[in-house]
Amino acid sequence: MRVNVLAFGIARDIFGGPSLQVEINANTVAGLKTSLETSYPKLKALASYLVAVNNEYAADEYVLDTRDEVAIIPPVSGG
Amino acid sequence: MRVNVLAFGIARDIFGGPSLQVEINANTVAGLKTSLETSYPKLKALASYLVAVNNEYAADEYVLDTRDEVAIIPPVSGG
Amino acid sequence: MSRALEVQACIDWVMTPESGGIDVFIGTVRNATKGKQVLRLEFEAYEAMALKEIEKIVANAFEQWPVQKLLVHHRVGVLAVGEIPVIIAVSCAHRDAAFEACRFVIDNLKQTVPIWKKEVFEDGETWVAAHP
Amino acid sequence: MSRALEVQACIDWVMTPESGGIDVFIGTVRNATKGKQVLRLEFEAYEAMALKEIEKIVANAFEQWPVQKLLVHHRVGVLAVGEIPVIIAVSCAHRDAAFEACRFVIDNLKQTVPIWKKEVFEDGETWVAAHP
Repeated sequence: MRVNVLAFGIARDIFGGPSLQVEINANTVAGLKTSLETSYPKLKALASYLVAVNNEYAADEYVLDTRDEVAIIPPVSGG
Repeated sequence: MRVNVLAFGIARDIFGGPSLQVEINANTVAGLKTSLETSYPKLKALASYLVAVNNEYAADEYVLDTRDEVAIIPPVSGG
Repeated sequence: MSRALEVQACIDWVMTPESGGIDVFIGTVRNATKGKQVLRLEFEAYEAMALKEIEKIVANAFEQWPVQKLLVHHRVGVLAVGEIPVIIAVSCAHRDAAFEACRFVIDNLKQTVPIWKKEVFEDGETWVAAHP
Repeated sequence: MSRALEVQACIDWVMTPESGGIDVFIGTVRNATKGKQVLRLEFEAYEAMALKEIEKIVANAFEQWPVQKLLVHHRVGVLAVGEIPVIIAVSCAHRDAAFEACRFVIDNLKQTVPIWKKEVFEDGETWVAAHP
Protein backbone atom coordinates (compact mmCIF):
# COMPACT_ATOMS: atom_id res chain seq x y z
CA MET A 1 0.00 0.00 0.00
CA ARG A 2 1.09 3.54 -0.74
CA VAL A 3 0.67 6.19 1.97
CA ASN A 4 1.11 9.94 1.78
CA VAL A 5 2.87 11.21 4.89
CA LEU A 6 3.10 14.78 6.19
CA ALA A 7 6.29 15.77 8.00
CA PHE A 8 6.94 18.54 10.54
CA GLY A 9 9.88 19.91 12.45
CA ILE A 10 12.97 17.77 12.29
CA ALA A 11 11.06 15.05 10.39
CA ARG A 12 10.68 17.50 7.51
CA ASP A 13 14.45 18.00 7.53
CA ILE A 14 15.07 14.24 7.62
CA PHE A 15 12.68 13.54 4.73
CA GLY A 16 13.89 16.58 2.81
CA GLY A 17 10.37 18.02 2.41
CA PRO A 18 6.95 18.59 3.99
CA SER A 19 5.45 15.33 2.64
CA LEU A 20 6.42 12.09 0.99
CA GLN A 21 4.92 8.96 -0.55
CA VAL A 22 5.83 5.74 1.24
CA GLU A 23 5.33 2.18 0.06
CA ILE A 24 4.49 0.03 3.08
CA ASN A 25 4.32 -3.75 3.46
CA ALA A 26 2.16 -4.05 6.59
CA ASN A 27 -0.77 -1.55 6.46
CA THR A 28 -0.44 -0.48 10.08
CA VAL A 29 1.26 2.39 11.84
CA ALA A 30 3.97 -0.08 12.88
CA GLY A 31 4.42 -1.10 9.23
CA LEU A 32 4.73 2.55 8.21
CA LYS A 33 7.36 3.16 10.88
CA THR A 34 9.41 0.15 9.74
CA SER A 35 9.37 1.35 6.11
CA LEU A 36 10.32 4.90 7.10
CA GLU A 37 13.09 3.85 9.46
CA THR A 38 14.60 1.64 6.74
CA SER A 39 14.68 4.51 4.26
CA TYR A 40 15.48 7.24 6.81
CA PRO A 41 17.61 5.71 9.61
CA LYS A 42 18.01 9.17 11.21
CA LEU A 43 14.42 8.76 12.49
CA LYS A 44 15.74 6.19 14.97
CA ALA A 45 18.11 8.76 16.46
CA LEU A 46 15.19 10.95 17.59
CA ALA A 47 14.23 11.02 21.27
CA SER A 48 10.90 9.56 20.08
CA TYR A 49 8.34 10.14 17.37
CA LEU A 50 4.65 9.45 16.98
CA VAL A 51 2.28 8.98 14.10
CA ALA A 52 -0.95 10.93 13.81
CA VAL A 53 -3.84 9.73 11.68
CA ASN A 54 -6.59 12.21 10.81
CA ASN A 55 -5.29 14.63 13.46
CA GLU A 56 -5.23 12.07 16.28
CA TYR A 57 -2.27 10.23 17.74
CA ALA A 58 -2.43 6.60 16.54
CA ALA A 59 -1.05 3.44 18.17
CA ASP A 60 1.20 0.94 16.37
CA GLU A 61 -1.72 -1.44 15.72
CA TYR A 62 -3.80 1.20 13.93
CA VAL A 63 -4.77 0.01 10.43
CA LEU A 64 -4.14 2.64 7.79
CA ASP A 65 -6.43 3.51 4.92
CA THR A 66 -5.14 5.16 1.73
CA ARG A 67 -7.47 8.15 2.37
CA ASP A 68 -6.11 8.79 5.89
CA GLU A 69 -4.18 11.96 6.60
CA VAL A 70 -1.00 10.59 8.10
CA ALA A 71 1.64 12.73 9.82
CA ILE A 72 4.96 12.10 11.51
CA ILE A 73 5.16 13.91 14.86
CA PRO A 74 8.69 14.29 16.22
CA PRO A 75 9.06 15.40 19.88
CA VAL A 76 6.91 18.49 20.30
CA SER A 77 8.41 21.65 21.79
CA GLY A 78 5.77 24.35 21.80
CA GLY A 79 5.26 26.94 24.47
CA MET B 1 1.74 53.09 81.60
CA ARG B 2 -0.15 54.93 78.89
CA VAL B 3 0.10 53.62 75.30
CA ASN B 4 -1.12 55.15 72.06
CA VAL B 5 -2.67 52.47 69.83
CA LEU B 6 -3.45 52.65 66.11
CA ALA B 7 -6.50 50.77 64.89
CA PHE B 8 -7.38 49.43 61.45
CA GLY B 9 -10.28 47.64 59.79
CA ILE B 10 -12.84 46.32 62.21
CA ALA B 11 -10.67 47.37 65.18
CA ARG B 12 -11.18 50.98 64.13
CA ASP B 13 -14.95 50.38 64.20
CA ILE B 14 -14.75 48.71 67.63
CA PHE B 15 -12.67 51.52 69.15
CA GLY B 16 -14.73 54.18 67.37
CA GLY B 17 -11.69 55.83 65.80
CA PRO B 18 -8.28 55.35 64.16
CA SER B 19 -6.32 55.59 67.44
CA LEU B 20 -6.80 55.62 71.17
CA GLN B 21 -4.90 56.09 74.44
CA VAL B 22 -4.89 53.04 76.70
CA GLU B 23 -3.84 52.83 80.32
CA ILE B 24 -2.17 49.44 80.88
CA ASN B 25 -1.16 47.65 84.09
CA ALA B 26 1.42 45.19 82.75
CA ASN B 27 3.70 46.88 80.21
CA THR B 28 3.67 43.97 77.73
CA VAL B 29 1.65 43.15 74.63
CA ALA B 30 -0.32 40.70 76.79
CA GLY B 31 -1.04 43.49 79.28
CA LEU B 32 -2.23 45.75 76.49
CA LYS B 33 -4.55 43.05 75.18
CA THR B 34 -6.04 42.51 78.63
CA SER B 35 -6.76 46.21 79.07
CA LEU B 36 -8.26 46.53 75.60
CA GLU B 37 -10.43 43.43 75.92
CA THR B 38 -11.78 44.71 79.23
CA SER B 39 -12.80 48.04 77.71
CA TYR B 40 -13.80 46.63 74.30
CA PRO B 41 -15.16 43.09 74.76
CA LYS B 42 -16.05 42.91 71.05
CA LEU B 43 -12.32 42.34 70.41
CA LYS B 44 -12.74 38.85 71.86
CA ALA B 45 -15.38 38.03 69.24
CA LEU B 46 -12.85 38.47 66.41
CA ALA B 47 -11.46 35.38 64.67
CA SER B 48 -8.08 36.57 66.03
CA TYR B 49 -6.08 39.75 66.31
CA LEU B 50 -2.40 40.58 66.59
CA VAL B 51 -0.41 43.49 67.92
CA ALA B 52 2.29 45.16 65.84
CA VAL B 53 5.04 47.20 67.43
CA ASN B 54 7.08 49.51 65.21
CA ASN B 55 5.68 47.81 62.10
CA GLU B 56 6.53 44.26 63.21
CA TYR B 57 4.23 41.63 64.67
CA ALA B 58 4.99 41.33 68.39
CA ALA B 59 4.52 38.35 70.73
CA ASP B 60 2.62 38.54 74.04
CA GLU B 61 5.86 38.79 76.02
CA TYR B 62 7.08 41.85 74.13
CA VAL B 63 7.80 44.73 76.53
CA LEU B 64 6.29 48.01 75.39
CA ASP B 65 7.94 51.40 75.51
CA THR B 66 5.94 54.64 75.53
CA ARG B 67 7.67 55.70 72.28
CA ASP B 68 6.68 52.51 70.40
CA GLU B 69 4.25 52.71 67.48
CA VAL B 70 1.64 50.15 68.52
CA ALA B 71 -1.12 48.91 66.25
CA ILE B 72 -4.01 46.46 66.56
CA ILE B 73 -4.10 44.12 63.55
CA PRO B 74 -7.43 42.33 63.12
CA PRO B 75 -7.55 39.38 60.67
CA VAL B 76 -6.04 40.64 57.40
CA SER B 77 -7.95 40.21 54.14
CA GLY B 78 -5.93 41.77 51.34
CA GLY B 79 -5.65 40.45 47.79
CA MET C 1 -1.13 52.47 45.75
CA SER C 2 -4.45 53.72 44.45
CA ARG C 3 -4.36 54.40 40.72
CA ALA C 4 -5.74 51.78 38.29
CA LEU C 5 -3.29 48.94 37.83
CA GLU C 6 -2.00 48.49 34.30
CA VAL C 7 -1.34 44.82 33.67
CA GLN C 8 0.69 45.39 30.51
CA ALA C 9 3.02 47.82 32.28
CA CYS C 10 3.58 45.25 35.05
CA ILE C 11 4.49 42.56 32.56
CA ASP C 12 6.80 44.88 30.64
CA TRP C 13 8.52 45.70 33.90
CA VAL C 14 9.25 42.09 34.90
CA MET C 15 10.22 40.82 31.45
CA THR C 16 13.95 40.53 30.85
CA PRO C 17 15.92 39.05 27.91
CA GLU C 18 16.74 36.11 30.21
CA SER C 19 13.06 35.42 30.96
CA GLY C 20 11.46 32.27 29.64
CA GLY C 21 8.27 32.28 31.67
CA ILE C 22 6.21 34.95 33.39
CA ASP C 23 3.36 34.17 35.72
CA VAL C 24 0.90 36.90 36.58
CA PHE C 25 -1.81 36.75 39.20
CA ILE C 26 -4.58 39.29 38.97
CA GLY C 27 -7.11 39.62 41.76
CA THR C 28 -10.42 41.09 40.66
CA VAL C 29 -13.45 42.30 42.56
CA ARG C 30 -16.18 39.68 42.31
CA ASN C 31 -19.85 40.65 42.06
CA ALA C 32 -20.95 38.23 44.79
CA THR C 33 -19.86 36.48 48.00
CA LYS C 34 -21.72 33.35 49.07
CA GLY C 35 -24.53 34.24 46.71
CA LYS C 36 -24.92 37.80 48.01
CA GLN C 37 -24.45 40.69 45.61
CA VAL C 38 -21.38 42.84 46.31
CA LEU C 39 -21.72 46.52 45.40
CA ARG C 40 -18.09 47.48 45.98
CA LEU C 41 -15.04 46.72 48.12
CA GLU C 42 -13.23 49.13 50.39
CA PHE C 43 -9.58 48.41 51.05
CA GLU C 44 -7.58 49.89 53.89
CA ALA C 45 -3.89 49.32 54.69
CA TYR C 46 -1.46 50.01 57.50
CA GLU C 47 0.77 51.28 54.77
CA ALA C 48 4.26 51.43 56.33
CA MET C 49 3.89 47.97 57.81
CA ALA C 50 2.22 46.54 54.69
CA LEU C 51 5.17 47.62 52.56
CA LYS C 52 7.58 46.02 55.03
CA GLU C 53 5.63 42.75 55.10
CA ILE C 54 5.43 42.66 51.30
CA GLU C 55 9.19 43.22 51.12
CA LYS C 56 9.75 40.26 53.44
CA ILE C 57 7.61 38.00 51.28
CA VAL C 58 9.40 39.14 48.14
CA ALA C 59 12.84 38.57 49.72
CA ASN C 60 11.69 35.13 50.81
CA ALA C 61 10.56 34.31 47.25
CA PHE C 62 13.93 35.40 45.84
CA GLU C 63 15.63 33.08 48.35
CA GLN C 64 13.50 30.07 47.44
CA TRP C 65 13.30 30.34 43.64
CA PRO C 66 15.55 31.64 40.83
CA VAL C 67 13.35 34.68 40.27
CA GLN C 68 14.50 37.38 37.86
CA LYS C 69 12.02 40.13 38.64
CA LEU C 70 9.00 40.24 40.89
CA LEU C 71 6.38 42.92 41.23
CA VAL C 72 3.55 43.35 43.73
CA HIS C 73 0.95 46.09 43.46
CA HIS C 74 -1.99 46.44 45.81
CA ARG C 75 -4.57 49.20 45.69
CA VAL C 76 -6.40 50.75 48.61
CA GLY C 77 -9.65 52.70 48.68
CA VAL C 78 -12.97 51.98 47.00
CA LEU C 79 -12.99 49.45 44.15
CA ALA C 80 -15.93 48.52 41.93
CA VAL C 81 -16.78 45.05 40.57
CA GLY C 82 -14.24 44.10 37.87
CA GLU C 83 -11.52 46.38 39.19
CA ILE C 84 -8.11 44.99 40.12
CA PRO C 85 -7.01 45.29 43.77
CA VAL C 86 -3.83 43.24 43.34
CA ILE C 87 -1.34 42.21 40.66
CA ILE C 88 1.67 39.98 41.19
CA ALA C 89 4.03 39.34 38.28
CA VAL C 90 7.08 37.06 38.38
CA SER C 91 9.66 36.41 35.68
CA CYS C 92 12.01 33.41 35.68
CA ALA C 93 14.10 31.49 33.19
CA HIS C 94 11.70 28.54 33.53
CA ARG C 95 7.99 28.35 34.23
CA ASP C 96 7.88 26.13 37.32
CA ALA C 97 9.67 28.71 39.45
CA ALA C 98 7.44 31.49 38.10
CA PHE C 99 4.22 29.65 39.02
CA GLU C 100 5.48 28.62 42.45
CA ALA C 101 6.90 32.00 43.43
CA CYS C 102 3.77 33.83 42.25
CA ARG C 103 1.49 31.59 44.24
CA PHE C 104 3.75 31.83 47.28
CA VAL C 105 3.54 35.63 47.17
CA ILE C 106 -0.25 35.88 46.90
CA ASP C 107 -0.80 33.14 49.52
CA ASN C 108 1.47 34.89 52.00
CA LEU C 109 0.19 38.35 51.16
CA LYS C 110 -3.29 37.21 52.15
CA GLN C 111 -1.99 35.82 55.44
CA THR C 112 0.40 38.41 56.81
CA VAL C 113 0.14 41.78 55.07
CA PRO C 114 -1.93 44.30 57.07
CA ILE C 115 -4.53 45.13 54.45
CA TRP C 116 -8.25 44.88 55.14
CA LYS C 117 -11.19 44.49 52.81
CA LYS C 118 -14.74 45.54 53.53
CA GLU C 119 -17.50 44.08 51.37
CA VAL C 120 -20.38 46.46 50.84
CA PHE C 121 -23.78 44.90 50.15
CA GLU C 122 -27.17 46.53 49.53
CA ASP C 123 -28.19 45.91 53.12
CA GLY C 124 -24.94 46.26 55.04
CA GLU C 125 -21.22 45.74 55.06
CA THR C 126 -18.69 43.22 56.44
CA TRP C 127 -14.98 43.27 57.19
CA VAL C 128 -13.85 40.09 55.43
CA ALA C 129 -12.42 37.35 57.72
CA ALA C 130 -12.92 39.43 60.86
CA HIS C 131 -15.22 36.96 62.59
CA PRO C 132 -15.00 33.17 62.85
CA MET D 1 -1.84 32.49 15.25
CA SER D 2 0.96 34.82 14.20
CA ARG D 3 0.23 38.43 15.13
CA ALA D 4 1.74 39.91 18.29
CA LEU D 5 -0.09 38.76 21.40
CA GLU D 6 -1.74 41.48 23.45
CA VAL D 7 -1.70 40.51 27.09
CA GLN D 8 -4.21 43.14 28.16
CA ALA D 9 -6.72 41.99 25.56
CA CYS D 10 -6.36 38.40 26.78
CA ILE D 11 -7.02 39.42 30.37
CA ASP D 12 -10.00 41.57 29.38
CA TRP D 13 -11.40 38.59 27.52
CA VAL D 14 -11.22 36.15 30.44
CA MET D 15 -12.37 38.57 33.15
CA THR D 16 -16.02 38.24 34.16
CA PRO D 17 -18.01 39.88 36.98
CA GLU D 18 -17.88 36.51 38.76
CA SER D 19 -14.07 36.34 38.57
CA GLY D 20 -12.04 36.64 41.75
CA GLY D 21 -8.68 35.45 40.47
CA ILE D 22 -7.01 35.37 37.08
CA ASP D 23 -3.77 33.56 36.43
CA VAL D 24 -1.85 34.35 33.28
CA PHE D 25 1.17 32.49 31.98
CA ILE D 26 3.29 34.25 29.40
CA GLY D 27 6.05 32.39 27.60
CA THR D 28 8.81 34.64 26.32
CA VAL D 29 11.76 34.02 24.02
CA ARG D 30 14.91 33.80 26.14
CA ASN D 31 18.23 35.15 24.90
CA ALA D 32 20.18 31.99 25.77
CA THR D 33 19.92 28.20 26.16
CA LYS D 34 22.51 26.39 28.25
CA GLY D 35 24.73 29.46 28.10
CA LYS D 36 24.54 29.73 24.30
CA GLN D 37 23.16 32.93 22.77
CA VAL D 38 19.86 32.49 20.93
CA LEU D 39 19.30 34.80 17.95
CA ARG D 40 15.66 33.88 17.35
CA LEU D 41 13.14 31.05 17.54
CA GLU D 42 11.19 29.57 14.66
CA PHE D 43 7.89 27.92 15.53
CA GLU D 44 6.01 25.55 13.29
CA ALA D 45 2.67 23.84 13.94
CA TYR D 46 0.56 21.08 12.44
CA GLU D 47 -2.25 23.56 12.77
CA ALA D 48 -5.43 21.52 12.44
CA MET D 49 -4.17 18.90 14.87
CA ALA D 50 -2.66 21.50 17.22
CA LEU D 51 -6.04 23.23 17.55
CA LYS D 52 -7.71 19.88 18.26
CA GLU D 53 -5.16 18.97 20.93
CA ILE D 54 -5.45 22.39 22.56
CA GLU D 55 -9.22 22.00 22.64
CA LYS D 56 -8.84 18.65 24.40
CA ILE D 57 -6.60 20.16 27.05
CA VAL D 58 -8.99 23.06 27.59
CA ALA D 59 -12.00 20.72 27.89
CA ASN D 60 -10.01 18.65 30.37
CA ALA D 61 -9.23 21.76 32.45
CA PHE D 62 -12.92 22.76 32.50
CA GLU D 63 -13.75 19.25 33.78
CA GLN D 64 -11.18 19.36 36.57
CA TRP D 65 -11.55 22.92 37.89
CA PRO D 66 -14.38 25.48 38.21
CA VAL D 67 -12.96 27.61 35.40
CA GLN D 68 -14.96 30.59 34.14
CA LYS D 69 -13.02 31.46 30.99
CA LEU D 70 -9.81 30.08 29.57
CA LEU D 71 -7.80 31.38 26.67
CA VAL D 72 -4.80 29.87 24.87
CA HIS D 73 -2.86 31.70 22.18
CA HIS D 74 0.24 30.33 20.49
CA ARG D 75 2.15 32.04 17.73
CA VAL D 76 4.00 30.38 14.86
CA GLY D 77 6.76 31.73 12.65
CA VAL D 78 9.89 33.65 13.54
CA LEU D 79 10.07 35.26 17.00
CA ALA D 80 12.81 37.49 18.37
CA VAL D 81 14.14 37.55 21.94
CA GLY D 82 11.54 39.09 24.26
CA GLU D 83 8.60 38.23 22.02
CA ILE D 84 5.70 36.14 23.33
CA PRO D 85 5.06 32.76 21.72
CA VAL D 86 2.36 31.69 24.15
CA ILE D 87 -0.22 33.18 26.51
CA ILE D 88 -2.61 31.24 28.71
CA ALA D 89 -5.15 33.12 30.81
CA VAL D 90 -7.63 31.52 33.22
CA SER D 91 -10.36 33.17 35.28
CA CYS D 92 -12.01 31.53 38.28
CA ALA D 93 -13.97 32.61 41.33
CA HIS D 94 -10.98 31.65 43.51
CA ARG D 95 -7.26 31.72 42.91
CA ASP D 96 -6.28 28.10 43.59
CA ALA D 97 -8.25 26.80 40.63
CA ALA D 98 -6.85 29.55 38.39
CA PHE D 99 -3.24 28.67 39.24
CA GLU D 100 -3.77 24.94 38.89
CA ALA D 101 -5.72 25.06 35.64
CA CYS D 102 -3.22 27.48 34.08
CA ARG D 103 -0.27 25.28 34.96
CA PHE D 104 -2.12 22.18 33.76
CA VAL D 105 -2.71 23.78 30.37
CA ILE D 106 0.87 24.91 29.75
CA ASP D 107 2.33 21.62 31.03
CA ASN D 108 0.09 19.59 28.74
CA LEU D 109 0.50 21.94 25.81
CA LYS D 110 4.25 21.33 25.97
CA GLN D 111 3.71 17.56 26.01
CA THR D 112 1.06 16.83 23.43
CA VAL D 113 0.37 19.74 21.08
CA PRO D 114 2.12 19.37 17.71
CA ILE D 115 4.12 22.58 17.70
CA TRP D 116 7.87 22.63 17.17
CA LYS D 117 10.48 25.17 18.09
CA LYS D 118 13.83 25.65 16.37
CA GLU D 119 16.50 27.61 18.23
CA VAL D 120 18.73 29.59 15.91
CA PHE D 121 22.27 30.31 17.17
CA GLU D 122 25.12 32.20 15.55
CA ASP D 123 26.73 28.94 14.44
CA GLY D 124 23.77 26.68 13.74
CA GLU D 125 20.27 25.68 14.71
CA THR D 126 18.53 22.95 16.73
CA TRP D 127 15.01 21.55 16.87
CA VAL D 128 14.33 21.64 20.60
CA ALA D 129 13.82 18.23 22.29
CA ALA D 130 14.30 16.32 19.02
CA HIS D 131 17.26 14.29 20.22
CA PRO D 132 17.87 12.56 23.57
